[in-house]
Amino acid sequence: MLPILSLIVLIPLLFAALTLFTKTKEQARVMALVATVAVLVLTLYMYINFDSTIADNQFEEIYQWVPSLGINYHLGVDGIGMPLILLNAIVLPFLILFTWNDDRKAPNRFYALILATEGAVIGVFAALDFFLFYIFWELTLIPLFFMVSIWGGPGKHHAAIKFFIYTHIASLVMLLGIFGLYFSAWEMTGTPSLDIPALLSQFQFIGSGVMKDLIFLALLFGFIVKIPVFPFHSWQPDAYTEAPTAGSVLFVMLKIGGYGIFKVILPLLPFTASPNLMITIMAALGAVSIIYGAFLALAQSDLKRMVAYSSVSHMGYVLLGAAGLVSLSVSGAMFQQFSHGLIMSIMFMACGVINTTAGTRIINDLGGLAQKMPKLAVIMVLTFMASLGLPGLSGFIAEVSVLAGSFVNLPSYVIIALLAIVITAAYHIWALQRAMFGVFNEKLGTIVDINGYQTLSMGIIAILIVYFGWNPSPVLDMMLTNSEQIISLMAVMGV
Amino acid sequence: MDLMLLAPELTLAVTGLAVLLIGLFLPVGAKKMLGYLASLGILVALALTVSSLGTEATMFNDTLSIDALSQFFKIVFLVVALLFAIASIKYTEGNSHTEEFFSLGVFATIGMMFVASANDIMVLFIAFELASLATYALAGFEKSNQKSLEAAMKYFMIGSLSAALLLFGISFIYGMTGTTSIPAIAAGAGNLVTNPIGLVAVVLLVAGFGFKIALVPFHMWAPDTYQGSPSVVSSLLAAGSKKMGIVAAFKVFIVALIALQAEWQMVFAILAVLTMTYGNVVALSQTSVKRMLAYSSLAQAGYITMAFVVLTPMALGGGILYALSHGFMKAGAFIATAAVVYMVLSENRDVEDPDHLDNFKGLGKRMPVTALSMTIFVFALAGIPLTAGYMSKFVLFSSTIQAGFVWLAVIAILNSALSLYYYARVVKYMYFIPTDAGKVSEPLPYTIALVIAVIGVLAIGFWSEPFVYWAMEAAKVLIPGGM
Amino acid sequence: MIPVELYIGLAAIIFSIGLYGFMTQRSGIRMLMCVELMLNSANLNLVAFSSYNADLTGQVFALYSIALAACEAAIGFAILMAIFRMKDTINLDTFNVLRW
Amino acid sequence: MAIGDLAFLIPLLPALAFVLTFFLGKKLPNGGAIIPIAAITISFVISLLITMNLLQNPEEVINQSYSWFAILNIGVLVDPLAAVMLTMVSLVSLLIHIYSVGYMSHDRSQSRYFAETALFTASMLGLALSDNILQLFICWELVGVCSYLLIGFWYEKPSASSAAKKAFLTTRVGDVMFLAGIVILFSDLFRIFNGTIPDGVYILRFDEIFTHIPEIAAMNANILGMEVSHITIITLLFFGGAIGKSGQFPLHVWLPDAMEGPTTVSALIHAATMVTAGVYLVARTFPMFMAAPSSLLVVAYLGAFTAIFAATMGIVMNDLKRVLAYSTISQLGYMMLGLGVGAAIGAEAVGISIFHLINHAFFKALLFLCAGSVIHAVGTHDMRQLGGVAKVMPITAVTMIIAAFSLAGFGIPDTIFGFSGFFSKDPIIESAYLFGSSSGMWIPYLLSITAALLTSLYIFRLVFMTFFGKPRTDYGGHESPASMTVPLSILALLALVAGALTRTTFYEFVSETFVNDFVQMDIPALADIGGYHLASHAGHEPMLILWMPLIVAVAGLLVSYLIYGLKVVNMDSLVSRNNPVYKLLYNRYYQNAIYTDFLSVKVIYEGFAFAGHAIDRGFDWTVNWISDLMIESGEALRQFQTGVIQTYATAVIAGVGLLIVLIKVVMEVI
Amino acid sequence: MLNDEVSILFTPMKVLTSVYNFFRPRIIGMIVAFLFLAVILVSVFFTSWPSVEQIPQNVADQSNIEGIGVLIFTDFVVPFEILSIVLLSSLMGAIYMAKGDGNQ
Repeated sequence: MLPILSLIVLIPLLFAALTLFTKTKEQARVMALVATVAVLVLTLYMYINFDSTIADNQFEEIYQWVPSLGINYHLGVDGIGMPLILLNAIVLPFLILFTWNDDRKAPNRFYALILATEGAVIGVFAALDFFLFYIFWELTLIPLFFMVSIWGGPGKHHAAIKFFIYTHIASLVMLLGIFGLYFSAWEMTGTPSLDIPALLSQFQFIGSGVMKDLIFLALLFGFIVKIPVFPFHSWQPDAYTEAPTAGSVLFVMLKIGGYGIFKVILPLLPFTASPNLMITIMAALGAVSIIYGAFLALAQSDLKRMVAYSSVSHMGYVLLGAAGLVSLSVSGAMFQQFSHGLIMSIMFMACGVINTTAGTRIINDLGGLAQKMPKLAVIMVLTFMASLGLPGLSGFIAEVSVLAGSFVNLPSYVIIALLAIVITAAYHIWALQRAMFGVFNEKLGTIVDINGYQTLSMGIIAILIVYFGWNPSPVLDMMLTNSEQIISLMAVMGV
Repeated sequence: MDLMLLAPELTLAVTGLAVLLIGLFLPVGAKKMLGYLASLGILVALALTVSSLGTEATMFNDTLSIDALSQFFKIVFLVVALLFAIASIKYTEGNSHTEEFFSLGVFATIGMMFVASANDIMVLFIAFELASLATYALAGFEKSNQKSLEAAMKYFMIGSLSAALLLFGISFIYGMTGTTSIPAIAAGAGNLVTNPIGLVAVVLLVAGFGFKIALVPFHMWAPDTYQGSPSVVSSLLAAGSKKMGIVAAFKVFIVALIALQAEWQMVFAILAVLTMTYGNVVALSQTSVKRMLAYSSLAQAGYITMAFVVLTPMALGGGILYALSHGFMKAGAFIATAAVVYMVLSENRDVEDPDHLDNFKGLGKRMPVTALSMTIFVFALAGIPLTAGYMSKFVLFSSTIQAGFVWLAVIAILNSALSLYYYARVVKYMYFIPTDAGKVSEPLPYTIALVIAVIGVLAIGFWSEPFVYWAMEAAKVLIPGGM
Repeated sequence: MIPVELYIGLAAIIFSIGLYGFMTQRSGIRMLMCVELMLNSANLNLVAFSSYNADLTGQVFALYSIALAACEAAIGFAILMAIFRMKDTINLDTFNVLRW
Repeated sequence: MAIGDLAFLIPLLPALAFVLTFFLGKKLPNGGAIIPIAAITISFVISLLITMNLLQNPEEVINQSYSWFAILNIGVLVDPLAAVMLTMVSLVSLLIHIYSVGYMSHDRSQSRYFAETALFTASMLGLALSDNILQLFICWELVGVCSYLLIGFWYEKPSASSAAKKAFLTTRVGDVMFLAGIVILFSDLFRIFNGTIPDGVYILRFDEIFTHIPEIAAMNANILGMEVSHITIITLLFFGGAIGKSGQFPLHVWLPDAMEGPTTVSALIHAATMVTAGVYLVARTFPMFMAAPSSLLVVAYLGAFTAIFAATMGIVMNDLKRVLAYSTISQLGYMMLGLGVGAAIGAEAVGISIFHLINHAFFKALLFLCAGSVIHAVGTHDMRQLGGVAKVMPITAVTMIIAAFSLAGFGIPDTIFGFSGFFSKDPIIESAYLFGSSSGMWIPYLLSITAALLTSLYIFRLVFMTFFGKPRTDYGGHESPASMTVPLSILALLALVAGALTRTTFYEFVSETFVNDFVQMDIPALADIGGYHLASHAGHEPMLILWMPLIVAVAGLLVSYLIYGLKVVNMDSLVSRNNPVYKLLYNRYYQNAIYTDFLSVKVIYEGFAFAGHAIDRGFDWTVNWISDLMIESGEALRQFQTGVIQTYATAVIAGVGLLIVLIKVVMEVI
Repeated sequence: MLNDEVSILFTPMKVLTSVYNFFRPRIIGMIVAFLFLAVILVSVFFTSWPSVEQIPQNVADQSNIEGIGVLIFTDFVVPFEILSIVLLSSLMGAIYMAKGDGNQ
């Protein structure tokens, strides 16, 4: 059997190293494209062979690594990770294409960092050993840190350091939680193990309720900072805004926080000492993020910053849906991650294009771009509609599943989230109207439409948004399988 | 008694003498070979030590014991010495005192190795002093440079004071137990527990070793000395001599004075927290890279000290592993700095602060290998996964949690996060702040040393099992019971 | 028989004098002398204990430490000479280029 | 293969046409108009055939459901209600498309226009044949976004793009309410099924919803101390959606502004594809409304109020299209009223309301297309600059006048003589009377009859000002081409005779909506749950009541003829900014100031958003403060490192001494 | 630094300052040394030191040189050997440091 997951994880990392040694832009981008396409092909192959009717981990690979600490090289993927791997595998080749004709300094490093991020992010989704999980988790930081620091906007240094340290602190707190889990299980079983499935199943047997809650909260904190949700989001607008376009897209691909929620937090949730409190925390943070992010997005004058805040708002759905504890809401939250990844990548690409052509991202300084950039306008309108949750586009499936599902258990939080929908529509439409429509602002100078590569990459992702808006089943089915399994756990505990 | 077990030390002694003697007859231009000779000797000693891994023996009426712990630390010292020696080949180029430099370095290493294998406080103390005395002169090697001289002076003065405190403390131990043999002290330590002098002795010893480990408030020489000394010497001090303090403290406290556990655990708890926090916080605002590394070295020492507080085999294993990792990381970082300093000075001899952060601007372009290695080292120091620093922190911090010292682990973790700021800043200067200066050729010896250190850092990070295993074995020597 | 405490007490006083000197003297040579004072007070301890424990180890130790003290002094004076050559003074508190 | 199996093609063909036109339209003549026209023609034919079939066997409704995802489905439901809707939408839309070929011939982005209108039609058709509430919502939203795109079709005009924004956001407020209703409905049904839904049961399909109405009605929620039934909440939220979409008070503000798009788009929006969606939604979920206490009353009151509220503004507008826009709002109010009086007449309400919807579609499309024809020819839509257009454009004038009579509701009671509008509006007013007499609530009736007077007044004001008298400015006009006048004539024919010919069949047909092999609703039983007392509906009204609508319509005609035709009254004194009533009306009750300037800009944007922004700065500041604090304390702490060796020694020795004391103390304490 | 003219005006101040500067380090040193001494002395006098009943007196040979010598070359030969290296290296270090900058 082909070690397909290892290949998917290691190919980008290997090619990242190779890309570093290329001399020209042409070589670097071809290298990156080859690697990402290889990952895409392998992922599709894996996807075809993936059994979406079972909730178990598939394509498992396990080798001993550090046996004296119970560390294994254990990879595997289930219905939670698979869609996210797919998301990365799909978007990355188009991201490379999107940047095909860009001129920037040190293209070899640029593409190497993109590939390294891809490998690390997919690694997080594939890791079934906490040690490995944490390694990939932290590994995502470094290329993004460089990405922001080297090619970022004017405030790049501040943003990069802030992002780096803020999320690093969260990761470390998460690590503390992992340690707690690790040792509690070690004490009970007598053998050290960092295996994720094993540890998750042993959590319930921990004797001390305080210990359980501490472990749970530490893990939760680590994840929600990465998502990010209110009030731990403040690294995110800076990082998203200052990052170069590709960096922002990579940030969007970084769905590891939400993944952790589904993969780790939810299986633990019913066994904590006070599950209802935990649910309340998650739901409240989710709901507040939704409306808070929406209001803040409304207040932004910078297009990219607005998109960044909208991301806070959208990711609130992930937490809210997870806390909803109905299979529809949980799978909706998972789908929100997937759909958000697609939508936001085009949003950021569009912001990038506008910034390079018009030289500004301040919404009020733009205007009438649609006349000069009809192709971009079409794609942007579609994406903005998807982002504001228009039916027929993938965002709606996620939102309606989360809202409908969560209302069963969390009516008041859902009402808060519903209030935000109008605001969400408002800032999207407002930005569209100011930036794209109306009279063309002559101060912007000559404006050219997006080139062929950009049209291709944005267009195909846009088509995927429409496709998944009408036919979510290819990825939603496996999410449903897994969320039903999670929910059945809850039912056992009567949560 | 198998004298072969002393072969590494003997090899080093012969090497040191050979370097000294041969150097007398060589013209300045040919003294370069001394460095190679010293490196070769250290390499042979390293090979001998590695080949004797796993043997256990005591020698010379139990004054020396060869066991997993001593072997492990000998390897640490030899590795650091090797890096030091290789890197110094370039540093001492054209210097007429090359032979003194290398033989002092080699002798200092012998001292450290004897500390590692000492089973008697007298041996330990004298070996300790050997390592100190040899390095005093090394620290002031650039004797026409005020900074180097000042570094040596401070190092020497505080070193003598600490030696006096140490000796004073040892005298009390001796007075209460009537022996200097470590196992015998452990057997007769009952007296110390019941009498107040026990605490005094403990604190005096902590002060004595704490000087080497650079624990707050016994650390104050360290930043000055690390900054002022030649960078290669700083690497030996920070990476080697600091570990010597740790292994000495392991032996004296955990083996000999385990009866006084309550007292020194508390002392170390206080000092660990103080040290890591002070080190990290002050490092934030440093502009001299060497000084920054010195403060970071303080912080790292604080982490390792946690092993004394937690005192489980796993924690000690973690501390021991950390010592090895830190050896690679810190030696590597100082050597990278040394390479930069060398480069800066070869461009302009009169630069006031050759290790200033500004000189790291655009290093990614100017000295790619050095910059990349430095990046790996600082990230390893910060505890980024797949590096030695992470693996060690993983074992050490997780064992802290395991033993229930959650507060300590939280402080350590927050510190670790804080440290990322100043480490990342170095990376920022190297890669993100452009400079118009062109690419320079990187001196080969530095590069070799850096590559070795990088390999070490990554090997511990990736292929951790043997290292973890040996660290755990070494820890079992300290606490035979096991977990 | 003189109680051992008196020896130790004496040693402690000598040691403290050494400490005081070390902390307050500006001249490097005086500081070195203070170090010697301290080392020797420790030696006094060792010898006293050696006698009272009827064990020669302490005296051996004291011998060795005297040798060490000599070595230390040698290095110390060498460093001070280098300092004097550079600054024409051995007042060590003027040596604070390295700080903060 | 039965024609019913092709039902899914009805929305799908125009959707396909959208894709084709969007990508290929530029390369085809007339912007590829032929594609959507062909597609809609086929849709129309299929709808018509299905309707014919259904007329034969009203019980055999067409229902095909396919699992979509999770426990949701996608499906087709063609029952009488849907069938008439489909036929009307496809027909009107087809005519408008044909008309547009001429109307849009000079626009360079006509391919985009035809693509978007095709999608618009497709969404509306999809909405009409949805078999579940979620799919209905999806199409509902698509309708919304198409209207957004079409209103902002000339996006380079700031007024157009801001009108589009306003339309989208205002309806979005309603949509959110609708969505909230769906969410609550879903969770109620989910609880009724206890979380385990059997295979093949799609809980948001209408039959499932209707089956569980009693259980939902039994659920109560405590809102501000009042026990409110879930069904009331859900239906009111649905109605909230309908308010937004159908331009009812208070969310009607977007509709007059929506005139910024091409006139054909206005016609589509006002007649066929958008605003009727709200009425259709209430009609579709009518059994739920029946079971919901007080929901229908809200519908009735709000409908009646909107009818008169909009009519008052219609009187003072000088813009040709704006008058028509207010007229639409007013007529939609009638339709809502028609549904609301279901509280008195039961399921028949659906029939009369939908009948008005259909007829309104015909004459309103006609009105707009005529207006478009005028605008196309003369290039202005300010009535004050027109006059005497009838001479230049006879066909347009005649058709427009037919439409005006239809709107005003001219016809003779108890005979088949009358315009379409008469046969549909009259029953609503009569039912309102019945409602008043059975429940004692007369306000809806009074409002509706007053509104009828105003309707006649403003529409004939428009006719007189535009088509008669002398030209007030120098416009050059000509009759429109055949592609435009032919649809006008067809619509005029429909406005003239459709009502009279179909009314009895129509009522019977539509009344089968809730009793067939898809759902079997017992409306009176539901009315019991809702607490309504149904009265029997037959012509027991007094003669005066039957004739009243005609009387007020004629009165309106006469008044406007006097004022605008004969000019016996000089309106200049009344029409001035000093007249407070005129000012109020002309400023549209200051709704713009309240909604746009105050609510959205002041409260939401400057209030909440910037408050949030300030809070966020606070978080950011905290994070930065912590890092600054660290660096500053580093700066402070490093001062200990004085560089003087004596200090260092002192630190060491003091450290030793203090540590001993400290540990001693701690040990003693412990 | 105050210049001369101005400093005359502040002579008392200057005296005070110099007095302070003279005493300040000494006072701190004094306090610290006394603290240290007190701690040690208290500990020493509260400790019951082990001691043999009678210090053995070798009547024949008052000197213990022989015993020490034996110890040095048996039990403590290792420190002795290390000490040789210490001497060598400190010699080297001292010579190096003390030598002038002849050839640097």
